[in-house]
Amino acid sequence: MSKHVKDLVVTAVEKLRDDYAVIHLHDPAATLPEILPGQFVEVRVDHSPNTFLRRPISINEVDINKNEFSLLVHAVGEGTKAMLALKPGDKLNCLYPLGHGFTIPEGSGRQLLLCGGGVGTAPLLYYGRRLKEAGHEPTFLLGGRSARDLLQLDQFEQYGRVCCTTEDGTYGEHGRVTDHSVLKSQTFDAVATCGPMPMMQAVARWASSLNLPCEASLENLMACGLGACLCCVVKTIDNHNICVCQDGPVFNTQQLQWQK
Amino acid sequence: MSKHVKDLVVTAVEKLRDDYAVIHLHDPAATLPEILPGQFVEVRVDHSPNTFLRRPISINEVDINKNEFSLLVHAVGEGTKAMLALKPGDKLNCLYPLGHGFTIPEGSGRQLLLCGGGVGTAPLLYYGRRLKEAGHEPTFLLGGRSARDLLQLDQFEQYGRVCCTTEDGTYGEHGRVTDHSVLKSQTFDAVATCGPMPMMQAVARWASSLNLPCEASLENLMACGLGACLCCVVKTIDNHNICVCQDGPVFNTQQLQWQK
Amino acid sequence: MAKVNVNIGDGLQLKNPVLTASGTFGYGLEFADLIDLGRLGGIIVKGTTLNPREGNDYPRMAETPMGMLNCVGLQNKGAAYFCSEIYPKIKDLDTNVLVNVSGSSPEDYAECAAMMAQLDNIPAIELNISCPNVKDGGMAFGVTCEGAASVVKAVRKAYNKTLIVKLSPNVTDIASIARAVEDEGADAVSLINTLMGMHIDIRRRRSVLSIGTGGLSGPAVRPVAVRMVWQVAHAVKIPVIGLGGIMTAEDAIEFLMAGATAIEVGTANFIDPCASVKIAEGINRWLDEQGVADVHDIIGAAW
Amino acid sequence: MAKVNVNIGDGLQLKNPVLTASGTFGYGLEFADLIDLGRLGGIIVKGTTLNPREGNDYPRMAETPMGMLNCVGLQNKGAAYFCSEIYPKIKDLDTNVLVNVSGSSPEDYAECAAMMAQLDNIPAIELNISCPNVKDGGMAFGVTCEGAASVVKAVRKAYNKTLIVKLSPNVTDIASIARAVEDEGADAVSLINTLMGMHIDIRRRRSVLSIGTGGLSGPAVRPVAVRMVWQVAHAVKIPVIGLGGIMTAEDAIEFLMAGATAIEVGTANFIDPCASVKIAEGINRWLDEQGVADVHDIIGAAW
Repeated sequence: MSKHVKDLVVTAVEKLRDDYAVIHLHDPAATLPEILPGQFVEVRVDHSPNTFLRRPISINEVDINKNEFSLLVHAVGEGTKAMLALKPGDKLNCLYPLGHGFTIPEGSGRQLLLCGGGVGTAPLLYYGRRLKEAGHEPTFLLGGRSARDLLQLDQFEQYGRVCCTTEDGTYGEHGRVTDHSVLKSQTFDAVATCGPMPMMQAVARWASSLNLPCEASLENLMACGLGACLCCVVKTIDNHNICVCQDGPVFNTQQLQWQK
Repeated sequence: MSKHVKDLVVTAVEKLRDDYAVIHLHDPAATLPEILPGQFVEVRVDHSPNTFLRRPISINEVDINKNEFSLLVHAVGEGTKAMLALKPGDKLNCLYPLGHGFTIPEGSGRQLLLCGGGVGTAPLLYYGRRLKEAGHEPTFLLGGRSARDLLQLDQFEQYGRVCCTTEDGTYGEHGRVTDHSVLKSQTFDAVATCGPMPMMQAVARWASSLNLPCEASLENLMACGLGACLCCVVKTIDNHNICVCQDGPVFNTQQLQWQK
Repeated sequence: MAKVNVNIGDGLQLKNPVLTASGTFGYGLEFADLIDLGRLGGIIVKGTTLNPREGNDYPRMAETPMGMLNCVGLQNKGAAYFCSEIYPKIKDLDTNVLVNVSGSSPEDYAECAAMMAQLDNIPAIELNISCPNVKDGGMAFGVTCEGAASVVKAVRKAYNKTLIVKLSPNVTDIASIARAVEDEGADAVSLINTLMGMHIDIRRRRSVLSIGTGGLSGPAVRPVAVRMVWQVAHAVKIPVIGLGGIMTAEDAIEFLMAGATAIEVGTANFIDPCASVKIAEGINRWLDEQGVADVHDIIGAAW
Repeated sequence: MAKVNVNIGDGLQLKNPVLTASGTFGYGLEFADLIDLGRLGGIIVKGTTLNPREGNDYPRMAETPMGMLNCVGLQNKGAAYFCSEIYPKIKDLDTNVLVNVSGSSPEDYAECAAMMAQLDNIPAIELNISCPNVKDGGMAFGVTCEGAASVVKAVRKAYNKTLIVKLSPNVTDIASIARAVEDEGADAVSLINTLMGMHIDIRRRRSVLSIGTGGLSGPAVRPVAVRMVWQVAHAVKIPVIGLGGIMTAEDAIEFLMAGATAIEVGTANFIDPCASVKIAEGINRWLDEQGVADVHDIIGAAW
């Protein structure tokens, strides 16, 4: 799976909210390489004087027919704000696909729980579709502070059951993802999670308590995305530092110290 | 004449050539202060990562009725290129009006020769209009490498006779401004010049040989535009360093060492 | 409204921690059209020497990535001119007016400082032992403990008001130099002066600046400045005044949290002449938003 | 086509003056998908120590204006692992492979260097006496002439191929340190390593980096790097390798004109993984456009 760095063409910027958008990127010149769910892109943001480094953004969906993929971007800093100001036809320099993805189990009919929060739901959409296409049955458990934080629900519903929690009770069950009744009412073969660290840790603890394999996708600060700068490290249970960009971003949570 | 710093609104960007444009700036909130011909603006260019300092740009024209002034901008670096990409409705942070202007003689009927080259012709347009309105008779002597370098000729023609030279002979007389026949065929009471340093020096030498007062507008590298940083200095004949931004940009050339 | 006044030694009360840096704000009057000088903690007027100096030849500046180089070289009309011509115009400003003093020998510095001591409305001077742009402009003093101590010792005898010493970052161990000037009786240190740099115009195959090298300032140097303020604030007991690439209130707060009691706004004045006042207001607003009652509560908060 | 090959000492021939800086390019293999490594003068693989090191805790980086801070802290699997596991994979690359060697005592450095001397296809090492991110990582050696000389002396006895010494910019007088390592037999010096800096997260009221301070790199530091290359190139006779914020061919040419014989591309590799090759091509193109027949004709051209 070779890496590429090139200017992709923005074909659409779908605003989901004032501060969230899905940016569709097309390669007009060559067929996109194989992209696995959970992999990410390092985006170079020009015209933003305070944005020096690339921004790692996980891949939200891939459309082979259109030869494009999309990124779900939350405008929090100057770099991501500049990305939300992109217009169709603009170019965006991308380094992709990076890292290792989520596991798609052998066989079929596996029940997988995909837990996401915030912009961390992004890779779960593509992962869910790939799971469904492989004959598995993903359940999406998506959490937010409020109803407006739950994004792309109609798209998730195409691929499996969608359960939601909100901290203010404005949508789905009241509470956090680990409070949701589906955790008791349904049994799962494996768990995947992406979102805020406390959420992922809670999900991993719950999975561990049931001896379920659990994969988490981490979002450490990083520079190169290629395993060269060694900035994005996470500690393994045997006390080694490994790179989120290259050894992850998806890890079996049993591998990591932070689960404890 | 107090100074202001504020976001002005771009009302039009008239492209004169690929790399030249007249940018019209309007103050929607307050009446523009009095602006003298030869004064300049320090423009802050956002969204240009390599443009840290403001860019000094001389004022091309003032339209009191529209409460706007205009800048003739030559896109040579990233800052000026970013300015040419402005669209009507965009804001541009400006510090203005700065420096001292050209002299408008007492009385009326004076014959003034205004010699310009390149983007240095910019302040001569507004100066020419003000001279004409004061009852004087400006003659414009404009030089360029080629016909395409001569800008705004139709506007200059409204205010006085326009004489041109080109180095390749494609428009006006062949040669440099100081070769033009008008210097012999007509007599002048005073001279003003703005443009490349060798041109201004040649004009000043010619004026000096006829004992004509000559004013030149300088374009030194500067930071603050307010006389604080002391970066834009020029040497006087008595060997002092004075600021182009505050003591100029218009100087009587007899004051300066570079004339020699 | 949070309390934002701070003291530098016994003799200098600032209504807020924001000063303007020497050489970036003229004599303050250049900015009077644009901002209310009374909203600043103080202004530090441009480097003054005993005798007039013409400074270096043009070009004196170059733009660099998020910064600028300058080699002005202490152009000023001398201490006597300052006292007779400038001081009367600025002595009644509604803010503290400090003078930055440079020299080429300890005696020089002391004589110039003694003249400033006579001016009632100048509560403090900032001793520039770190100008990188003139051969005899103090950086030779500022890069060794002995040199720095010798200047402070001479000036301390001649000057009994608040004495701030501006330190050079072009050194291996800025903390030990800070301790050396503290030991000689300095009331405060300010840092950083500019980092020595160079920019070559490859088309002309020569340095852009007339004297080759210049001093680098602006946001580019801010991480170095924050680190040095942190190191010096841990090393001395006297107040530290932080500067180096402060453009916003958030940047200023970073220096306060590193251990600075006050800050100076320098190059930002060239980008936005209102920067200093906006920073003073922004500090206030930030403290209020965070529920911090007194700016002292965040000084050194990151230790 | 201009001649662009340069030699560093007798033992290192570069097909062009572009090297990749240690710690920014992994072992080169990480970039092999994206660029043709054969178009580089050489690659300097990441800092290697005698024994394995885990480096510092996360977070290890912070973005700053036109730059970044890092405090990786020499994470590597040790010299033996490098020799047995990495070297076989990179020894036949169509470019020079150099190893950056770090240590915590002269003996340490020498032992690690001796292991590298056994590797036929490693023509040179770069001695890192300037890592600001580990207490025992060499910066203590790199900031005094005596310390720097002691390491070079020990290594010179154990290593007879091309020895490059990477200098710290966090010093008062980098030229004298360069002379000290030249006197002990270094074949070349490379500079600058990172400037020590800090960035405070004001919301969390603490330094962003796990160990407080880190090393600043990127365009922000380029003016300081050019100035130091200029100073060192005037002070020593051995070749100088310049680095610090080189993003484009024009930046690289600035260092060559300041007196560098070759350059290293560092942080730029993070922004554009193709930067090093683009810079090598860009130097060639610029020389051709300017009618310069040999890159040596512009080395020191701004003196």
